[in-house]
Amino acid sequence: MATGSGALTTQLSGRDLTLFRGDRCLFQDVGFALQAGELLLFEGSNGSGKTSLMKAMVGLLEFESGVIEWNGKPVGEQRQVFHGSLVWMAHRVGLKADLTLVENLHFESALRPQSADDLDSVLERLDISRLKPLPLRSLSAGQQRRVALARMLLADVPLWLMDEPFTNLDREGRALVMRLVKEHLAKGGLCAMAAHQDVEIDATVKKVVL
Amino acid sequence: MSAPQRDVPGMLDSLFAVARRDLLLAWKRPGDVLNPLFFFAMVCTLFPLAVGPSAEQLTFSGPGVLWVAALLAMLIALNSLFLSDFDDGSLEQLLVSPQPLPLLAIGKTAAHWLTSGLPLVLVSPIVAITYRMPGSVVVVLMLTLTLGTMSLSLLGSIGAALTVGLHRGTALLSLLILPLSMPVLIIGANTVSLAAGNETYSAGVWALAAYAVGALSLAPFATAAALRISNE
Amino acid sequence: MWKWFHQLASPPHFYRIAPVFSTWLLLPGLALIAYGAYAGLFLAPADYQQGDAFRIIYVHVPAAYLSMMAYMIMAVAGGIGLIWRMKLAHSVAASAAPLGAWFTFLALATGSIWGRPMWGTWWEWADPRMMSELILLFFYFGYMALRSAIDDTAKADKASAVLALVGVVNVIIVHYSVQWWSSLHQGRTIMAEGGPAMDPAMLRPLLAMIFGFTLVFGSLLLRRTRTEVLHRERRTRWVRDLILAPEGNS
Amino acid sequence: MEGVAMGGYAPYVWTCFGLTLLVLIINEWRIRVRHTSVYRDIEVRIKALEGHE
Repeated sequence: MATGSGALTTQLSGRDLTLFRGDRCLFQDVGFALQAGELLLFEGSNGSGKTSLMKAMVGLLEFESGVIEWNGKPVGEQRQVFHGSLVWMAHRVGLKADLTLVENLHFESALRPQSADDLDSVLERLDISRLKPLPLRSLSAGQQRRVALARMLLADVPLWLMDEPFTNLDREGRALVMRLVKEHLAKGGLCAMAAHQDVEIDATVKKVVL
Repeated sequence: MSAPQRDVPGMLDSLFAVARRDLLLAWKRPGDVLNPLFFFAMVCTLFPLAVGPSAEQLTFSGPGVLWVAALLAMLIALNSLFLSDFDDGSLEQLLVSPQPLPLLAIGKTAAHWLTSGLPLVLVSPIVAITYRMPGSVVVVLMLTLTLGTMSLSLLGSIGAALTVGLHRGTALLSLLILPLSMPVLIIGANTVSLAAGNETYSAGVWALAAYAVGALSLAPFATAAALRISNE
Repeated sequence: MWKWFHQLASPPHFYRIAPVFSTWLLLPGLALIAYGAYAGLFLAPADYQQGDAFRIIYVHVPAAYLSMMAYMIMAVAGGIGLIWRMKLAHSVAASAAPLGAWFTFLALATGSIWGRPMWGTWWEWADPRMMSELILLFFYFGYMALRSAIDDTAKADKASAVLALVGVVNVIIVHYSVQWWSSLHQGRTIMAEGGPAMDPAMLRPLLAMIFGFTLVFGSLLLRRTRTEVLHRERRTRWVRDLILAPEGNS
Repeated sequence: MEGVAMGGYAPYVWTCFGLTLLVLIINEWRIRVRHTSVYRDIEVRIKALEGHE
């Protein structure tokens, strides 16, 4: 039970979540509670509704019933606050193929609170700084994923929502994602992730099996 | 988080950022801007070929032809308004951003108007002169087209948002938008006709301006709602 | 009151009582239409200008009236469904559209037939009412096309509700802009303005027709909605029970 | 008979009334047909899935 929702503890919880797609019930009465520094894993086979659950969490889909709470308050009542506290790394990277990496990230900076991290150092960490002048369409799928990771690092938000973050990444890339998530959690961030493979991380992990 | 959370960037900043990004994209793909213009010029060429080149007929039908051609060209340009954002997932990113969606929709629509409506307004005098339109009427034509294409962009953004991601999108978009755009066409074309007949036309211009203001204050909300629905 | 409303809106309950309400609307509606048609055709005096051709008014005006009312119902129901997430409202909106389109078509057809002896042409472009009616028909087509293009019912409901609400604002603007336009081109109208000045012997059948048509429309709408509800709830428990144990427990 | 002739406008007036009747009948008929077909579809599906009869 997540009690004592003091103003300082960041927390995300969901209760009695039920979701339909068309006539089909994807899941029923799912619940979870996530505190600062914890990783939430949604597990399940393909088509079990992991992606849909995450989309509904950020408000892209509507739950049939149930409520998502951010810091003890339903997200429906504080949409802007909630959206200002998260980045959503979707299956599609959501960046413009015609624009360069820098142009893309520069645009993103007008949408969300930005961290103090310097763009160059972030690109350096992700090992994509040499790709700076290229339009995104000339990058490989794995490199585009890394640009999406750069968007996450540049945003100053506590909640990371990642849908299958390991797709298109090699072993090294996967290790990088895990390292970044761990650092984020250590700083008091939260992360919810849908993954169909095992995730090995040295942090508190909560699992929801769909 | 250990450090206090930074503020969300200002709403207007995000509006301008969206507009700037779309203009940049248009700059990198000039074909998307030019195609509707060529279409406009071609439709205007078809009419004299079909109804005959006599000067009398051209001055008489000029305002109507130019307006219908402009309407159709706007319609062609509309299809791409949200399509690429929908396909590459950046629409989703806009939907989950902390910025008010109607404002982002205004930003996108403004960029769309600058790359489709404004070029039409700028090209229209050239076509109008070939239709033997006197200079004073050309000014009225450009004025009405400016106000009218703004309204069409705003109305069109609703239709584009409703049909984005549908398979039969293009034909459906015309079916939805043409009835909506009829008042603009009626007022716009007839105002130019009145001006060509040396009659008072100011009422039409005011009506178009009022329509544009009304569209600007209502359409973004409808567009935002439609985008959320279409992206489900 | 609120509770009663909610109960009415529950699909099984609506499914059960809709036929009852429908019959109670249909019978008086048909009676009014029978009286209105008879009185309009044979009892009302001929118009001093249009002669007996004016009798077309007794079907044209109710059809035109219903074409607009159906649109309003569609938009209001869509709005209710959008704001209060009421599923029944979306079923009503979905059912009102084709009915409205039929009555719009009827208004156009009767208007055009009426125009033939009056104007000497089947279609008079400069008549503002006919133009508005035609654009209304296009609206209906767009609405139904959007609905059928979206596979997911819930999504189709919401998208078409937005369209209907946008359309309502625009239908009004269309009306005024068409009126302005036809005044530029010396538009002619077949219907004289100023209803109350009509001879009571002419007016009474007209009111009976309008009222009767409205009742019949209500009856049709109720039953169409009922079928729509059944279709949408086809996978629910109550529909299963209803179909496996028919007629027995009524 | 004089009333039926409609002072020479009979074709127009009677066509309009006939058309109206037709539209009402078509709508009534379509509603019945659709209800029957929806009902039967559901019946077929449920019986096929649950193995009644």
